Order: sequence, then structure tokens, then C-alpha cells
Amino acid sequence: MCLIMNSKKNALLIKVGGDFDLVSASVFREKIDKSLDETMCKHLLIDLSRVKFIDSSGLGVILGRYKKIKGNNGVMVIYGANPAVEKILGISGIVPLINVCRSEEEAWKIIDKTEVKEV
Amino acid sequence: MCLIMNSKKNALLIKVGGDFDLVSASVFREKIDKSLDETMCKHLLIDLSRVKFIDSSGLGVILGRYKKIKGNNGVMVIYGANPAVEKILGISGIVPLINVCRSEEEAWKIIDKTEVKEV
Amino acid sequence: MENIVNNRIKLELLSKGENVSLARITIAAFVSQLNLTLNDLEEIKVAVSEAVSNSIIHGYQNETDKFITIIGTLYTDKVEIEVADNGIGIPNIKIAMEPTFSTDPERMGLGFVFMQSFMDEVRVESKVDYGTKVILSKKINSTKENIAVS
Amino acid sequence: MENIVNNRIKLELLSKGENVSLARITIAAFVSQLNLTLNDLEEIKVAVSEAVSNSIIHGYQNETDKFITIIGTLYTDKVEIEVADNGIGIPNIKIAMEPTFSTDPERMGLGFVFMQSFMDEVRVESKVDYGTKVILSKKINSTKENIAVS
Ligand SMILES: Nc1ncnc2c1ncn2[C@@H]1O[C@H](COP(=O)(O)OP(=O)(O)O)[C@@H](O)[C@H]1O
Ligand SMILES: Nc1ncnc2c1ncn2[C@@H]1O[C@H](COP(=O)(O)OP(=O)(O)O)[C@@H](O)[C@H]1O
Repeated sequence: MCLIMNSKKNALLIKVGGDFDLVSASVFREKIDKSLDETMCKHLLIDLSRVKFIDSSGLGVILGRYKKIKGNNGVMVIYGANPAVEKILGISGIVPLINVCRSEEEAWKIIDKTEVKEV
Repeated sequence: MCLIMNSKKNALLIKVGGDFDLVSASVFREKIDKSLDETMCKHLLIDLSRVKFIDSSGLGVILGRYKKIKGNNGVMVIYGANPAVEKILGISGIVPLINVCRSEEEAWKIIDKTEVKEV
Repeated sequence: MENIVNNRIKLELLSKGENVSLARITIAAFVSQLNLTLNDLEEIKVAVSEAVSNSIIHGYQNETDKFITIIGTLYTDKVEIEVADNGIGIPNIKIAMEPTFSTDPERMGLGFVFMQSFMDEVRVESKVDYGTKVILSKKINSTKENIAVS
Repeated sequence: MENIVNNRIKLELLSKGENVSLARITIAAFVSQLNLTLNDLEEIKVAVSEAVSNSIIHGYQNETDKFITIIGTLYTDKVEIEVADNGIGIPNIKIAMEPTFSTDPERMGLGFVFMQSFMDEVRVESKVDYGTKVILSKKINSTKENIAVS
């Protein structure tokens, strides 16, 4: 389980790693929320490329953060999911709600586009 | 568990891989003995560099082959053991009996030296 | 055709969160004795993770000193995994298994959805105040790869 | 100082050769919940492998339909692993534990040697015709790395 955070402009980038299950879900939830509060970032990017395993507990954290960001009129992007993780995302019905893309570059583009629109 | 065999001159080279325990021990024992019989090789080299785990069952196969080779006036060399495997070899008391070295090159030198002496 | 048991394992775990991954790793190592695809393996891991997490969160309401029993059985053509707790039980199994149904507002009600998507059969036995048993089974065969998932 | 149990696991396995590695993997995943060194982990795996192999080969004389019970317990400062069978038992434990002693001419009599080299304590309880229990324990502490092995 690992977590790397980094904020830029109005967005917080989180790189999640390892197994994203019951135990790590509560750790991730707390840390992400704390960072969102501290940095006062509006947008959230989650890099899932280091996630080896995810189940509904892990997914719950993602969906919960989406609701929070959405409530604050921000944009959320997740990227880099491996095929197993992608399948889980697909079945969950989360995909139409959240921006899903392949790379950090694409993810930033989505954020930038939103920021421009707002200006 | 994997096993690669190769015979050259009067020597059989076996590359053992994976976990070398109760189950794989009996597989390895059979295969090595069959190849020794078929190739009629006198000397035996065992490459342990792909062995991740060994216990007394795995060691038993090595010692058993040593006795067989020795009884046939051949030379046996094992090489490439990782530190964990090396520790097991050390405790077992097998090291003074069998030629242990680091690389395939060194192993062949030991075999060549013996062959020359015999000629 | 009679079902021949090729191997069986019984695992008893305390209802602690960190034992969810332990259950996953053990069952993954166990079912790997069959010649299954990486895809099958990943799917079994998710299903086990959901069932064990449910026993901890719902069955035992996050109490960490209770026991969960997992029995794995390998047949020639299928694997069966039973996850049982002696927790609060489920009053209405049919409703509990509906997608997005959850008694916990923090959760998404996707556990049973994943179990059903990833296994060929999910049977649930439960009695209020006595506990819950989830029996997951998955056919293992070489043509499996041809069946589209989800 | 009282010994606090942090986690406990019970594993029941059929006496089949392929379950030796299953026992190793499960116990390795279990003890990894403690913050131990890779060296400690490797040593525990060897000790468990020896004890489980002994139950299969000696205790059950290679019969594959018997059960082996493994109980792992994590304390704050040590890990304890119990491996038990209901096999033929050991008539003289002291002699059985001597280096190179084996009742099987094909084997080297090094199983107990490895268990004792790699664990801090090895206790054996056995009764002829009733079975054998081997209790392996290892202290886990940060200064461990400074102690030379073998
Ligand atoms: N082992 C269990 N013991 C008691 N109730 C359970 C158990 N497993 C599932 N349930 C009930 O079924 C509901 C749906 O479960 P599930 O689909 O896994 O979703 P979630 O875990 O997100 O709630 C749970 O909210 C709970 O009420
Ligand atoms: N679980 C057991 N049940 C019965 N006998 C056992 C058991 N474990 C060990 N023994 C006896 O102790 C002897 C020594 O064991 P060990 O040191 O592991 O060496 P090895 O397995 O090479 O024989 C065995 O040969 C056997 O006679």
C-alpha cells in the first residue's frame, strides 16, 4: 500500500498503489480528504497505475471522493487502471460519472480544459 | 518449478528453478536420474540461480545425486545459489563435499580440470 | 459425472481487516493448483475479498475478535469457496443481493454484484442472529476464455 | 510482560505434497503483518516447510487423505506456529531431533536441524499412534539483524 500526493494549480494529484481493499480504503479515504482540506484544491486526479487489486471497498473511496469533488463543482479524473481494475470500474457503473483516461497527460488536459472554461 | 537440461562432453548441466521442496524434489530426482542414465554422463553441474526456495527435501535430491556421481567417479558442481539458498547449504554440511561456485564458467573450469587430470 | 474432490482447505481467521488480504492470498495460492487463467484468478480474488469484507463489516459490525471460516474445495472442473460467519445474519437475502442495496450508507452495495459477475454461482444461506454463509463457485475449463465477461 | 495476541489464523490442509507450498505461502502472508526482515521471513518459510513435510512423509506415511492443522499466532514480539498431525507419532523425540537421524533411508535427517537453526524455539509433543505437534516460535525485534545466523 502506498500513496503519493502532489498539488498543482487548483488540482490535487494522488498516486495510489498496492491493494485497494477494506484496510487500505479507510487509510486512503482519510489521507485524501485531509489533503483536499489542507490544499483547498477543487479538482482531483487519481493515478491508479500502481493499483494491483481493487474491490468494492476501494471503489467506494473513489465514488465517495467523486461526490465530494462534484459537490464543490470540481472535476475528478482517474487514469492508468490496469485491465483487471478497468473491468471492476466497468461493472460498477462508475465510468459514465467520472472522467477515465489512460495517462497523466490526458488527465491534466481534462483539468486544464475545465479551468479555461471557467475563466 | 522448471528444469532445463543440457549435456556437453561428459557432463550433464541441469538448471533448476522455482521452489525446491517435497513435491518438486521427487520430480527433479526422477528427471535428473533419467537424464543421467540416458546421456550416460559422468559429471553433473547444477545451476541453482533460479531456485527461490529450498528445504531439506530439495537438499536431499542434491546430496543423493552427489552420492550417485561420486560412486561413478564423476565430479559434481553446484553454482549460482542465492544468499538464502546458500545459508541452507551451509547449515546442511553439504558444502565441503560438493564443489560450490558462483558461475557456470567457474563450474565448467572445475569439470575441465578433472577431465584433463584423467587424460 | 461424479464430482471428485482434488483438494480441500479450511481457513479460520479473526474478523480483522488485514485478514481480508490474507484470505485472498491463501485462496489464490490454493486455486492456483488448478490450471486456471490469470483472469479467473483475479476474479476469484475479488469475490473472496467481497465475501470476507462483508462478514467483517456487516456480519460482525467491525468487531475484530470474531471468527470467519473459509473452506475451499477443488473439483476437477470447478472450484468452490465457502465463506461463513456467525454474525448478525441477513433478514432478506433477495433484497440484500440487489445491486446498490446496502444497509451501510457509506457503502455502494456492489459486493454481491461483483461476486455474481465473477463467479458462476453465488449461493447465500443466512439466519438472523446466527450468521451467514456465502458459497461461491466457478467452473474451470479451457473454453472459459471464450466467454465474454460483464 | 503479558503476551498480547495480535492475530491468529488456523489452517487445515489435506496431507498432499502440493499443500506444503500452500502452507508456506499462507504463513508467509500472515507473518508479514509483522514488520519483519526478509531474512526472518525466509527462515520461517523453511521451518514451516520442514514441519509440514514431516507430517506428510513421516506422520501420515505419504497417505494423502489425512489432515494437518496449522495455527499461527502473532504476538507483539514473537510469532508462534504450531503444526499438528494425527499420524504415527514419534517414539523417542530426543533421538528424532538429533542431526542426521532419519527413519527414512532416502532422507537426510536435517528437518529438525533447520527448524532449530531458523527459529528461536522448537517444541515437540508426540504420542505414538496419536500424532505429533511441533511448535515453532521466533522472536521478532529490530535488533534481530545483529545476531549472526548459523
Ligand atoms: N455476511 C453478512 N452478514 C450480514 N449482512 C450481510 C452480509 N453480507 C452482506 N450483508 C448485507 O447485504 C448488503 C449488501 O451487500 P453487498 O452487496 O456486499 O454491498 P455492501 O457491502 O456495499 O453493503 C449489505 O449492506 C448487508 O446489509
Ligand atoms: N510429524 C512426524 N510424525 C512422525 N515422525 C516424525 C515426524 N516428524 C519427524 N519425525 C521423525 O523424526 C525423524 C527426523 O526428522 P527430520 O529431522 O525432519 O529428518 P527427515 O525428515 O529427513 O527424516 C524422522 O525421520 C521421523 O522418524
